[in-house]
Amino acid sequence: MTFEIDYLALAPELVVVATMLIVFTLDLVLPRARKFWTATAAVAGTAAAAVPLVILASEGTVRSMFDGSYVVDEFALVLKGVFIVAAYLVLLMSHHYIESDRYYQGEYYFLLLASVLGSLVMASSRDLIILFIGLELTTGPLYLLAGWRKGDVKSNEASMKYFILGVLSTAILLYGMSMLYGLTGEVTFAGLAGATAGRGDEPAIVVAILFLIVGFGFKISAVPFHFWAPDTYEGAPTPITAYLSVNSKAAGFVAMLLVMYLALPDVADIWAPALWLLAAASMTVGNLGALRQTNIVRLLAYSSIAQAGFMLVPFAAAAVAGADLEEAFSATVIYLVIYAVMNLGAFSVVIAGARKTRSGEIAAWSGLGQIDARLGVLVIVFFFSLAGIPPLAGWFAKFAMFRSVIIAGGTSTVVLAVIAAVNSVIALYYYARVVKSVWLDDPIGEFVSEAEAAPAVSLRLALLLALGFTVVIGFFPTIATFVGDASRVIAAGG
Amino acid sequence: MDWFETWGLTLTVFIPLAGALVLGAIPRDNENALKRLALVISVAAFVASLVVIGQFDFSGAPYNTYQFEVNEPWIGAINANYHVGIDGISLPLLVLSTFVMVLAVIYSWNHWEEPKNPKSFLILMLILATGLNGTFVALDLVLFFIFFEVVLVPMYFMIGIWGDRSPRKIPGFGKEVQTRLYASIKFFLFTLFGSAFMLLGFLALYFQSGESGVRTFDIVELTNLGAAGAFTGRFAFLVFGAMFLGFAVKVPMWPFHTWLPDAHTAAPTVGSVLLAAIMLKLGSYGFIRISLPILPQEAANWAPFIAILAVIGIIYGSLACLAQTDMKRLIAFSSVGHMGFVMLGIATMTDVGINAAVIGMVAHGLITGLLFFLAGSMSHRYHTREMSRLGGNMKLMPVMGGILAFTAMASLGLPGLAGFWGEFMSLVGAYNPLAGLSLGVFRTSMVLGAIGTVLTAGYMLYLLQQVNLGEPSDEWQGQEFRDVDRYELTAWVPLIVLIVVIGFYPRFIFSATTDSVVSLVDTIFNSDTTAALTRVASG
Amino acid sequence: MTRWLLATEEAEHAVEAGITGGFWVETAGVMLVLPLVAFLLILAFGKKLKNQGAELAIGALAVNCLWATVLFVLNMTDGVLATTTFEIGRIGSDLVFELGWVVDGLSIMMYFLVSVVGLLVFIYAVGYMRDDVRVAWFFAAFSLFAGSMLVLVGAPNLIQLIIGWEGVGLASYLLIGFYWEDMDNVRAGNKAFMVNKVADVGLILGAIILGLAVGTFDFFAINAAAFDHLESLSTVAVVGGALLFFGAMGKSAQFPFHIWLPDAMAGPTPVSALMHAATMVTAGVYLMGRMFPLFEYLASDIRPWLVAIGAITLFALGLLALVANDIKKVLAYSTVSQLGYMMTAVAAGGYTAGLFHLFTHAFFKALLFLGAGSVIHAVHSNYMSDMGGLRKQMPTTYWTFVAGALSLAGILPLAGFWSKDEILATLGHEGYIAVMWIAVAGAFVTAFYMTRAVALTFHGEYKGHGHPHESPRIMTGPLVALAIPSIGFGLLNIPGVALPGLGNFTEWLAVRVVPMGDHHAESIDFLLAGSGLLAALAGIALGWRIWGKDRETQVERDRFEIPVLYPLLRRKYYVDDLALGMVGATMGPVARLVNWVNDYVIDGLVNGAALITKALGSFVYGIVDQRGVDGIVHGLSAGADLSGAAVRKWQTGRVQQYAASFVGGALILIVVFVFVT
Amino acid sequence: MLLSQFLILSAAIFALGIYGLLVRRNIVLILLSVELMLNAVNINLIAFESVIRSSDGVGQVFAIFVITVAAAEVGIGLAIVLMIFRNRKSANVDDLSLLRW
Amino acid sequence: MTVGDWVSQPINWVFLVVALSVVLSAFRVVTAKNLVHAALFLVATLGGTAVLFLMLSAEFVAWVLVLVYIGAVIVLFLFGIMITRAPTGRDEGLDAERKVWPAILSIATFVLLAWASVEAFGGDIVNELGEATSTELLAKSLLGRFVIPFEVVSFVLLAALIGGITIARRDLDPVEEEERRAV
Repeated sequence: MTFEIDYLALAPELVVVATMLIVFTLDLVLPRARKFWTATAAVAGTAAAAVPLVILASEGTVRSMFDGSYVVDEFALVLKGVFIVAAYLVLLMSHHYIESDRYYQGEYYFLLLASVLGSLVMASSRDLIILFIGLELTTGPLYLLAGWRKGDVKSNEASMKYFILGVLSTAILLYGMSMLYGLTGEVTFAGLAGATAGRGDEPAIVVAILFLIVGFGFKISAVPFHFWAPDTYEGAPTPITAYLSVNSKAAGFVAMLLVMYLALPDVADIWAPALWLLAAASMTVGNLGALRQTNIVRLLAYSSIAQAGFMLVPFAAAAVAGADLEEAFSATVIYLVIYAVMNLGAFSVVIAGARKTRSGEIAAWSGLGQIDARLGVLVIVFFFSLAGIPPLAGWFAKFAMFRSVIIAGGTSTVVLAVIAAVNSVIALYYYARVVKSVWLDDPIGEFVSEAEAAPAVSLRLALLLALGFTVVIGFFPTIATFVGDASRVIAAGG
Repeated sequence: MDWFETWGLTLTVFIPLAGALVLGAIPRDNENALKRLALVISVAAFVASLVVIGQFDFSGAPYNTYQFEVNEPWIGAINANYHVGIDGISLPLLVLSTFVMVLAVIYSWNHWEEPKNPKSFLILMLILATGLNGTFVALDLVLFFIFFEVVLVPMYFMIGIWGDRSPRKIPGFGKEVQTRLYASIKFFLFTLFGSAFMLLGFLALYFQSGESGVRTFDIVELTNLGAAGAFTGRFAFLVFGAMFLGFAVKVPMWPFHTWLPDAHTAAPTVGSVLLAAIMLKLGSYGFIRISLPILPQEAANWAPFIAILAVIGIIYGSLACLAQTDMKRLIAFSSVGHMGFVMLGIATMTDVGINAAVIGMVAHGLITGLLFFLAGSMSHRYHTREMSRLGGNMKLMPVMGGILAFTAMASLGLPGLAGFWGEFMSLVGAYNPLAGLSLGVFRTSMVLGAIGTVLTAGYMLYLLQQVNLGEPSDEWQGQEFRDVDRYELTAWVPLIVLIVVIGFYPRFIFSATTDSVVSLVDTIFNSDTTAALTRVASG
Repeated sequence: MTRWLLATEEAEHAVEAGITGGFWVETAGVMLVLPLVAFLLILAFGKKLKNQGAELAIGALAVNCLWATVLFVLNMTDGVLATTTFEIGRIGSDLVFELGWVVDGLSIMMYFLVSVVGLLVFIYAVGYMRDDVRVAWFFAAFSLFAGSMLVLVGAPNLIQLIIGWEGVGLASYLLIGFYWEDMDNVRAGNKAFMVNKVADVGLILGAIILGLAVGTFDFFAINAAAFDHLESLSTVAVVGGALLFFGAMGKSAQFPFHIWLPDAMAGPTPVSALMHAATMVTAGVYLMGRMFPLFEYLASDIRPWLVAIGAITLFALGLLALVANDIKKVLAYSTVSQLGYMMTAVAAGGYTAGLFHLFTHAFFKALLFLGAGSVIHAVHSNYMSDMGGLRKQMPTTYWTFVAGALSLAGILPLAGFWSKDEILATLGHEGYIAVMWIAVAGAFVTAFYMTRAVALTFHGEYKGHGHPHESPRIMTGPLVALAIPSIGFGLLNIPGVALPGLGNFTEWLAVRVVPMGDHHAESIDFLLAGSGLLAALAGIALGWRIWGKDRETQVERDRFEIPVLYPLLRRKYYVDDLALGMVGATMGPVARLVNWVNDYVIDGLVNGAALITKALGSFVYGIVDQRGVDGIVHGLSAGADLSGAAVRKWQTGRVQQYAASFVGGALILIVVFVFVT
Repeated sequence: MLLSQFLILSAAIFALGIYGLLVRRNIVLILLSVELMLNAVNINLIAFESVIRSSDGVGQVFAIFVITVAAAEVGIGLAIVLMIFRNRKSANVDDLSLLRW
Repeated sequence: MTVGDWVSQPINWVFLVVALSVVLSAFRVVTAKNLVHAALFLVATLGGTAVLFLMLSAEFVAWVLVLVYIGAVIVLFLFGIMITRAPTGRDEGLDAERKVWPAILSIATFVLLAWASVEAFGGDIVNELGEATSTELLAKSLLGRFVIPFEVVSFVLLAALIGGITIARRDLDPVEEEERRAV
């Protein structure tokens, strides 16, 4: 049979590819002094990739290729949008960061874009193989990027840990996939959905599914597969940490949701409780772990573990309660979107603050607010948003999460809801601790002078965008809900 | 001006927020401009609320109807609307809030705790104002929740930045912590803990409301459903419990009160004034506006429990007061007792009781607010709040001493002053609670509550004796103390006047509240005073 | 008899029409407001005025006197009965709060009393307080005192009564603690306030119960309900009545609430005069009179108890006056015991008797206090051991004081005799024979200690320092003015005798909406009257025998001892175990036990209670609150912290341990799901 | 031939891979272990394919992809090893535990 | 299919031999005390696997395995080992001291997986040496249905390549760079 390729549907990916090649060639031709053009190109390219997205979104038809193994529906578009925007912010963050130290800019952006490409592909994949390849492309470059600060042993260690656990998880994931294939003879989600129906009692199926969950659990750094996260986050270059905590986490989520929701809907009684446990464990462990952290990046690492837990909650709850998964779906996506924005904001603040304090230690940030009020306010906005304090975007994420849980109903979900509630209080404690040292404590160390610590234009832009999103969504969550609703349109393909 | 019908409340709520933004644009060092502008803004909000009174239709309030209602779609997906409106119950509280805010601005004119920075302080105050006003007019659970939460952040910073910098040994904690830091985070966590569960409760209601039509967060619709008995059984129990946590922490009811003394003691004067005068009311208001109407049957089940907690609060708070050495802390604990009376009134679920609660809230707002003003000004002059070191204040600052004495009398519920009605009427309510509620519990609580008034008198006299009377201790000898200055006077006199007016003419409040309350009680608990009054007293 | 029926008709008509009696009645409310206005004005401008605001206070009361007298006369000629109220708030349609004023026999009597006595005391005070501290404040508080009392007696309903009631309490607190630089005075003030507050609990609860039972707090309504035995009321009448009486005990210093009264002497003497005569202490009796129908028709079962308390008060506490050296204390205890008389009477059913005694007592007690004040003013000491032989230096004071003393002792034909006789008669008629004889004994005691007081103060040689001389006119004037009613007012209510065309006190007092249905003698019971008089004379004779004759210094003579009795008396507060104590002399152990009880229980009532509460307070706060409730919170947070530490421990940084828990986690998951679920 | 015999074999190799991954200290050796695990996966896929015989040889295609990715990962891994070695003069994982709680 | 039948098929004996060698060499891979040996044992394992593939009529994959792995990857490994100057002789320090838990874990894994597989596919028969899957078919599906992953995986390799180089190369200090420019 023949497969015709729908180039418009692939346009975003193609744009990114093109950008990669441009960046790469630029890097070859440009002298070191001019290398920053590569950054500009990367940023521009990413922005450009958004255009076809908008076009596709505007016509809103579901495009399906290769008998449904590659689908561009609203869900895919929304997620691609998230990936693109997040990537855009990360690039903005990276710009100055990478430039200031003599890293390999061209390669850096090339790899970053490769990872983005992977996530884009994955969002459309309706087939285990494409999913797997996409996932690999998403994470592969990151192993290297995590170690980008070559001279810094911490960075090396970060990448090494990430890599080893990464490949381990990949192996397990693959084993699970192979089992699935063997059991069903199918790799497309549609096919799997049909073939797995009602086979929830076979041990092999259980093993396969749980192996998949383990694989994804690593990507979203869910407890107990989270150990790499704090170390890697701390060691990796901060923009990469941001990228890890947002894009690759989101990618993991997308993969997991796709597989569970499209490929294994009828065996939910296996994966639902597993997700339930993962969610509860991640929230609790993540938050408790964050309580005592003294390094702000590390704190954010743990917080992102906890946040992953929160994100899992709706899906787990709904599935456990056997309720309509659509609500959960949109809730999770809403959470994902909001989380992406505010977390990136938080990391941008961390970068800016670190420039000012020359340290990632929370203690060193004491009294920052009194020296640089603007930065201080940003700290308040993003960290309280993460804590879910209205009227900052974060509240709606939590709100949507609780909402879908309650709607799911059932005892186990109520329990989960209570766990989540208690955790959100614990979370406030450590987020507030950062705000506290920034505003409530008196300055101890002296700060870098205004002039040289002034955040680069690109970073300012990133901060501005994140701030805008965080506040506006906070007041008019309809924007977020729109995304959530759009993401409900998800085609099984096939 | 019928445009005001639609815009009135929105203005009242958001003028301060807008003002805060404007203030942000003014340079930090231009203090006068900042203060003037802040004053103008708060006055504007106050005026707006006065106009609301002016156009408010006092002629009877049918059950569950609101005036100045605005209902615009807000978050379509979850069917949450920007629904604001006002009725006799919320009207006094709204005005109280805007009113006290003005006084607070006036007072802070020349009272800046360290580290000064008036700009941030005023901005926070204005944001706070928006949160407070908003909570009183919100008719949509989500909206209510937002405003309810928004209040936290400014107060957190007020306490945390301008709060008491002295270190304090916390029992159960290893090292000493700075009072303000400890208090602020404690306040924050407590309230958030409560409201997290409150939110769960709201969502559960939302979900359940889907059973009978479209899911909604609208308080009005939910109230109708509640009256129609849509929420009952274990569901109602859980939901009420969840919301109870949220509100009880805010009130605060025993045993969720422990954040209060710390917060009050640590907070800067204006902070504790706003905290006591308005913020505590959010909780009790929540009970009246949300818990009771939406879950009437369940409320009836919880009522005795609430009453018991309330009475414990009354006795407990008063006893705790007797043990205090810190003037401000004493006043803080007195709040626990007074709010106990409010909650007792609510628990009776009679129109008498609920009216008592509302007037009690207003009175407590005025009186305790004034007390905190005084405490602030004194520690401003004496640089201590230790009552053992104070004394003979009457000699050093006659006017301030006099005002303190007056306020103390008002606070101990002297008939003829505002404080009396809340206490007295909640006792009245407790004697004949809603038909079907355990008379035993409520009458016992009535007696205990009455005994509580004695204790209240006890610690208030103790306060006066310690602070006002006797000879000034030697350390103050020969020092010049500036008696009440004109900013303080402008801030306090209105309060004093109101306290007296309400004391002799409670109709000032009742004329607004009673219709709404009665219609509420009649419809939901289908009981009315005649029943309550003529029911054979011995039950 | 016919009179009150007429009154009742008038009443109904009055209540419907709202008002009768023309201008003076319609505007009677002025009396309630004026002093309060004066209070505010003096607070505001007092210091600037020539007499520190005294003129305002006096002016206000003078106007009141006008009104009160007119009303009094109107009431004598043809009963005036009206109520004027206006709403201050309502809950729904049923529960209405009103303020206003009542004009009927009882209230008019009180208006008159408060205004006249008040006025005289005020005038006197101008002299007494000259060149004292805070004069303006004194008169302000004084006006508040009188004003609150008027609000109280004018109250048409329990709410306003409570307002006035607490107002009086507040004013007394302010005035007792007038010299607040001295902590003892402050404590005295606190004590008075707290004791009253405790009693007020009774009043408030009683008010609530009765009010809710009837559906309104209106006196007329409640009494009417009592009159026609409204079912919902009759079920609670006893409880409500008891609670009200509990409240009355506080204000009227009935045993064991008397403890605040002697300390209340800490205030300036005029305060004591007012407090003991017209305002404050009479409030309790007034309340009993106001609610008389309740006790008459519904709550009569509890009467014996009330009478008993009254009896204890009148006799046992009267004895205390014997051992007091402070002249004001002597008078204070005599007041307590006289209040005992009144309570006993009202409780026993002697509406007229009790209130008539209140009426007369007000005058001569005020007179006595002012006289004492003038003496103290002269010798700068409260102690009789610093006085003596003053009758030459201060004749006016002396004679007026004697008049008051005789009247108090109940000597024919002074006012005191008639009112006390009426009480004895009532007691006899209502069948409280034992109590009646106690009352007679009380008369003896009264006469005895008054004689002692007079003798020690005015006879013998002067034992103090300096050269005392008569007080200025402004002080003696009121004395004279008060002497007249103290002597003459008995005539207003001679049993069976009616003033031509005016009737008598009984009838004036009976002008109420609801018939009082009390008994009062139509003729003098000469036996009883005689025995009372005899007891009094005996008291005087004995007293004179001991202190009167003018030989060596009286100091030694004051060593006069009655074996068992006096030692007990000297331990002032323990009077209430007097009777037991006498037995105790014969059977020691019992006595000691009882003494112990009194030592730690009765006295504990206030001082102890305060301490205990305080201790309790520090317990609740220190242990329960800070450790317990808060401790839990801290515990939780600490727990979270620890587990947080645990989580961190797990993060060893060794990648292979991570991998291990990675695989381990996976396996556990699988095992759980394959084999468990 | 039974399908399960291949599966058991692959399970064994997979398990051995895990063992190696957990015990080995030298990063290169850890990489070798990972290769074992991936190889196990391949055996699975091929074995299944030989039973399923899907229309377009999905199993084998999958296997090919796995092999490719494995190769790529080896490249990445070795690069990291080199980098670490350059900084630390050692390729032992135990020496790398700066980052912890 | 009983044990008897199974034994009676000669192919199974072949399998047994190959499988044992594979497992054994795999075991040595994770236990060998010598880095180079370990690498070589991996070669053995993979070779055995290739044979199995052939038995499973997957010729193409088998050859891919041989070429890619034995041809390239192993060489890569050996280079790695050499560059990191790891001792090529015996080295006791290669393993962690604690082997118990890893052993337990891996055995558990084995048992679990084996059990699950047998549960699922107990009786399924592999038709021995059926005609090999034609390379053409694979090519078609690789460039047809699976063209997207095929393209994407090339990026994985490219990224690995570029990134690998960047990470692994020794950074030049500015001076050297100047020289480099000059040249």
